[in-house]
Amino acid sequence: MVEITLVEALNQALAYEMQCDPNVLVLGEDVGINGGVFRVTQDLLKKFGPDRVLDTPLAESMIAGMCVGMASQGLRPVAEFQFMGFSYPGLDQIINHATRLRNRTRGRLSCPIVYRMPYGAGIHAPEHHSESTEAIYAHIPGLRVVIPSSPARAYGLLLAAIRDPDPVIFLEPSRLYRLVKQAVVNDGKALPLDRCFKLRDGSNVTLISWGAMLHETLNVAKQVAEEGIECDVIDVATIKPLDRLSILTSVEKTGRCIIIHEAPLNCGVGAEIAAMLAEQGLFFLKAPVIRVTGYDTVVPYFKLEKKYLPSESRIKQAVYTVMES
Amino acid sequence: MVEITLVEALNQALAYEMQCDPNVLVLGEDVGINGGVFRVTQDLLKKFGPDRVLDTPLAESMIAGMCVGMASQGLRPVAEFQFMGFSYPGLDQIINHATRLRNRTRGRLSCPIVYRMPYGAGIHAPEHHSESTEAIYAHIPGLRVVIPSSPARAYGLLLAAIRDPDPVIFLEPSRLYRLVKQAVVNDGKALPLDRCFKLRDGSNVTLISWGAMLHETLNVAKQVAEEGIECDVIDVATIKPLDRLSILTSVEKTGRCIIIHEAPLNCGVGAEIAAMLAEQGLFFLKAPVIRVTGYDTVVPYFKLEKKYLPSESRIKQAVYTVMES
Amino acid sequence: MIEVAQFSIPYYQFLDEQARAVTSLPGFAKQIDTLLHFYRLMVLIRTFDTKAIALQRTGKLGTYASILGQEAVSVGLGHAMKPEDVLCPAYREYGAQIQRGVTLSEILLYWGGDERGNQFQSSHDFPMAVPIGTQNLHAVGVACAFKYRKQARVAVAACGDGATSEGDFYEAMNLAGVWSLPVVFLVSNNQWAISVSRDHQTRCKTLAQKAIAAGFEGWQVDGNDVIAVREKISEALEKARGGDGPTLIEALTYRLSDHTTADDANRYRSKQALELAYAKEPIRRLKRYLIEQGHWSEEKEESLLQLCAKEVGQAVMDYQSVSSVTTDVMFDFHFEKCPEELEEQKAIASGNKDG
Amino acid sequence: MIEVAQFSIPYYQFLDEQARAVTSLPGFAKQIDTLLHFYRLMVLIRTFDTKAIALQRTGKLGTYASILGQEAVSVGLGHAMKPEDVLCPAYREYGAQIQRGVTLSEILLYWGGDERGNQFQSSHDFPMAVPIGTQNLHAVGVACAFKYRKQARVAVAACGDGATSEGDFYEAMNLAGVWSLPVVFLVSNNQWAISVSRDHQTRCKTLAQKAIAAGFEGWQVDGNDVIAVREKISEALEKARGGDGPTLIEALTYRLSDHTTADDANRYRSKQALELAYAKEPIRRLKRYLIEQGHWSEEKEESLLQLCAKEVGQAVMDYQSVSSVTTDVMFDFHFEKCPEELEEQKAIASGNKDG
Ligand SMILES: Cc1ncc(C[n+]2csc(CCOP(=O)(O)OP(=O)(O)O)c2C)c(N)n1
Ligand SMILES: Cc1ncc(C[n+]2csc(CCOP(=O)(O)OP(=O)(O)O)c2C)c(N)n1
Ligand SMILES: [Mg+2]
Ligand SMILES: [Mg+2]
Repeated sequence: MVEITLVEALNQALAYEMQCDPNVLVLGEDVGINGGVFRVTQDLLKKFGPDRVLDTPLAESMIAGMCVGMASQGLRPVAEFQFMGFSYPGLDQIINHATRLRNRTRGRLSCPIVYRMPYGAGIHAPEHHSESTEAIYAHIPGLRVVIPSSPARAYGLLLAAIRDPDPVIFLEPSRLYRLVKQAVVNDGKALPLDRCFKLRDGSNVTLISWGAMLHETLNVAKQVAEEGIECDVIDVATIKPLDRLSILTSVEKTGRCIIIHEAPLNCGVGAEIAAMLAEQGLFFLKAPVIRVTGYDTVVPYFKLEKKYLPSESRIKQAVYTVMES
Repeated sequence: MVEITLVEALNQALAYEMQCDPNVLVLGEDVGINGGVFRVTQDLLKKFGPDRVLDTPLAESMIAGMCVGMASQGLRPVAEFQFMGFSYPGLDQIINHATRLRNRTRGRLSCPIVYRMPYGAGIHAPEHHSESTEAIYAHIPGLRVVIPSSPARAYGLLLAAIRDPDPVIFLEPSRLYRLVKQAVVNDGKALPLDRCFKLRDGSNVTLISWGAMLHETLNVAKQVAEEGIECDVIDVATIKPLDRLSILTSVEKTGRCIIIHEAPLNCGVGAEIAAMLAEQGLFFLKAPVIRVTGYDTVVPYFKLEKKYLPSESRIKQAVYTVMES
Repeated sequence: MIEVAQFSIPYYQFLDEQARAVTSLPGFAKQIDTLLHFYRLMVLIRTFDTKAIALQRTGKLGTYASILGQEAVSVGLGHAMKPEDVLCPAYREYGAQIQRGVTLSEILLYWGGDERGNQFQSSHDFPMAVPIGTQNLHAVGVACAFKYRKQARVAVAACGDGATSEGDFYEAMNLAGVWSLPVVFLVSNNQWAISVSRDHQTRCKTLAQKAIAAGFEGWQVDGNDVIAVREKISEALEKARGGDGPTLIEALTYRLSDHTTADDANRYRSKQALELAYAKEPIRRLKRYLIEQGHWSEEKEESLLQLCAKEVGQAVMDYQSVSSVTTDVMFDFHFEKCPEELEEQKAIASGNKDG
Repeated sequence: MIEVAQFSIPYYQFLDEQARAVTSLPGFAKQIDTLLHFYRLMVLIRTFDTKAIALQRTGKLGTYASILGQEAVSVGLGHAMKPEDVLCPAYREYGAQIQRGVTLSEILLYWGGDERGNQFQSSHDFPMAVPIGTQNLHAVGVACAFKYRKQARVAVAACGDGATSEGDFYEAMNLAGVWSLPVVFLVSNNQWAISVSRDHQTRCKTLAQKAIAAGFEGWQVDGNDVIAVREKISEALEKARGGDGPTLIEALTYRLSDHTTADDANRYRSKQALELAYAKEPIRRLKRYLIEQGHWSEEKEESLLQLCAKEVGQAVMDYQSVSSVTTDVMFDFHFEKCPEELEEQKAIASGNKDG
């Protein structure tokens, strides 16, 4: 079986579902003839034609809001925001309408929409191309927020997101788009949208992360294993709703928990996980929880972006710290 | 000294600072002749004229973005979003520009802006008039987020916000606008923007809240005091940056902490406080932290809004629960 | 210098302020039954409006947005649309809504703080949109679906003059233009956005001309002339239905009431302006025309008012006898399948006795 | 039906594609030194552009947005503005920026991923705006400040054709119109927004007509004719300065390069379209005019190219010899006074050795 990148896996999932379901439409800026600035929608225009692959004018509130109208008629729009940093003009339509239409009409109208966007730092891009504001989306009632971290999970989770009857924010770690290749069976099998993935088993420390930071997290787990520290590594994947049980089970076992994300610390999704532990896992904890995160600053221009991202040494240091307690 | 409402206190602070500083301008929808839909800007047009009290067209991104331009020229715009639920079209300008201009230009241009808005449920209003999404703002680097809970604090904190050299989100609990009156000295004295306020002293449980929920929180503290449970009650007031020291000091003393907010639980500001305790206060905690919050749903239409808001009985139940550990 | 583009904005009126036909009436308006139908609907809506305000004043309804003065726009709109079209309204289109299956009691439920007011037992339209201007984008999305499915249906976005300042309004029009979508944008220019007058909202001579920015036609109609409203909206609908793209219609009318029951227009609106506006209002105009044509009388009026009062009374009773709700409904409609964490919260809410 | 409003859009050109004066030139253009100045600036910018792309290709610069083909718009703009005016540009206005105190090495620093590129040692303008269209609102805010202080200054917002689809563009224009603000909106219509062509962006015949939606004038100019650009922007600036409000200027030009160095225009743009566009490009046109007027020669060209190469070479050296930064700068400029929590994080960052 050929190994494919995360970009290709997303492309396959889109093509698969468009093939199966004529209600699935792809839209966004440059998604058509250009195939998306990262090529996630490559060749979809050729395969499915301009009625189903729509190059929109440059307006994100429009993209977000027209999806609500489309979805209310039973279509399943998969919209792309070109970068997470450009998704904010769409927030109003997402918060005030996409997430509410079903509830507001007591189920009469609904919004099976996927809002896709590349996110995260580390690709040497200009300002606004390195955002990680998943916490904003995760706080909004009525949304699911999903982040794949491998080609196979990208494939299965995107299929699940498209098939989900409600709005899903689908965040694609741009740093991973072409970083790793993996064999992915193009069989249309979706993955669950409410489960974490265990990427490594260990009994000493639980490392929790998502998206591109799993790369560093797994590296650290490997490194400390050589020193005899065994890590449970959890890819949260769906950060909302959170699979609390998997997290609690792991922390009950290890008694130690480190949460790693590249978004700023303050009110990040790491806070929710740590809070959940303070509420439901307090008596398992042998050591204070540690969050290793981006700083509470904007992501600096790319000269310093690597200094912004949580480094392996910061993660490793956290492992040593919790092991000392 | 006459006692005044929170609305009147805000109005006095605005008038005071406009009097002192010709760079302070007030703008927003209906802030002029109408004096704001809650009358916070009442009579300012009469006192300071249409050059300084600007009724804008109906466009929130515009309100947010024009402030950036004004502020870059040394003005100090105090903008009103009519309700928090209508502030979202302004998020893009706030996230991508207001919070970044100083950093982006290495200090050359800056944004001394106050974005005011009523927030919170409980006033029997239509949909979108009951939002509590302070966590979204608190997650954004470069912002200060301030919430007064009494006329005196409203006065002092708004003055501080206007004088602050950087952007401040100023959230006004609409439920408190006219609920209580208090004597406020109109002396232009600001309150600090990085300190909690201790509203009640007690050694058994720390109750942490902000905004309108302090009303119920204080009631519960009073009620349980009669049963011999003494609560430390903290008004966080500035939810970003968080006064961690005051919170830790209190929890170190009591060993028990309950956080009360009306925003949804998931990734709310309560998560940040609980996470901070899991990191820095773990060994003080005699009982799991409890968050008593709004549900992870949109605020229902007003027939049920009281059922949405954390009730005194839910808070009281939490007190009993932590006291049992 | 050469001129590379020219535009003009037409204005349409059939019945002037004195109820005189200023030009020959369109076909439908020659059938007196149609005009009587319009008249009855407008009076029904006004009766309802008065009652709703009374309910609010006596604590039996929440904040309510009055349609007083704008009945012709709304009734004309509702009559022009076909059942299979989709309406994305703001919160002042009761006249259209009731012709499209929404009941008066649902409207009361909505303002009574109950989501069941949007459940619409017999309408597939969007509920009222509160965030100003946002529904324009829903309408273009709906229109996209119609176009994709090659259905001969049209989406209508209705908004106010204030809404024309919001980015969403322009973004929606721009998309509708470039994709030639089957959509009609209707602006009820009632001269006010709460306290901000039309002239403080924009420097445009007409709001209709905003369509020029999107490359399609904008028309101005006398929004107090129900015939003009009905005729031009029909025309725009059929144009859209036939694949000839969108139209923006500005209906000139006046908000004779406060913005909502939470507002006091005396703070910002002169008595004189109000008087002038009352002289142009739509019900009186049509009544005068009908009387002059020999089709209406004070007797008929009397019995119509009784009928309307009865119908509104029934709606109020339906509204007040609606079943009570439990806290479960806060959770049951958020997702098709309620996530675990919400199920837990649902249990907490239903166990919570106070609040 | 009566017509209630009429509009038209003028188009201005002085030098046509064959470098023929199609009408009598404005005063400044009769001074050959001014035209030579324009020419030198355009060539400098093009030299810089070529170099920047080369730097990117060799890994010495990040993603870079080329100005190839749009030099006339930018140079004309920069020349028309007064020093006390404020420019709120997008990311393709190097020709204006360098006339307003921004150095070539600052522009390189910016694309080199260093915020010091926005620090502007000798300009008070806004830095480049990346989120499309957002700067239009900054310009109206700046204009508000000028108006409030009764200063005879003008704010200029420069954006692309794609930006005219964003709500912010319209919201800014609407405010500028209704408050009659001293602001000029300049749209560099280079026919593309990445892969989306002008005709897929909007159905408007001209982008200039979008001003009609805000109640003020829109003009179209030949953006490859630096004389037209300079003349009409000056006129709009003086109009604004004199208190007569905003103008929208659409400059018709063409993006001869890829969107940025991260793009490959061959995926979506035909060779033929590019060839046609090259025939109209601004530098060749002015050169031909200067030669025909006897003011330019290949010798002069040769020495100009050498001068430009030297100046650009110096900028590259300045760029490459900039002092290195520590992680402290991530924290030091966020707030005037760094909050405690950030101080702690600053210490963590500076102690962190890898990453
Ligand atoms: C985005 C947004 N901002 C502010 C408000 C508050 N608000 C409610 S109605 C209104 C005025 C609307 O004016 P217009 O569009 O003319 O409609 P009208 O009320 O006159 O029918 C405002 C500002 C809102 N609902 N939504
Ligand atoms: C709000 C926003 N959405 C998307 C992008 C990504 N993007 C960068 S440039 C561009 C096209 C801009 O086109 P135009 O306004 O014509 O300017 P040009 O690049 O042609 O100069 C897009 C979509 C962005 N920077 N900002
Ligand atoms: Mg209005
Ligand atoms: Mg362009």
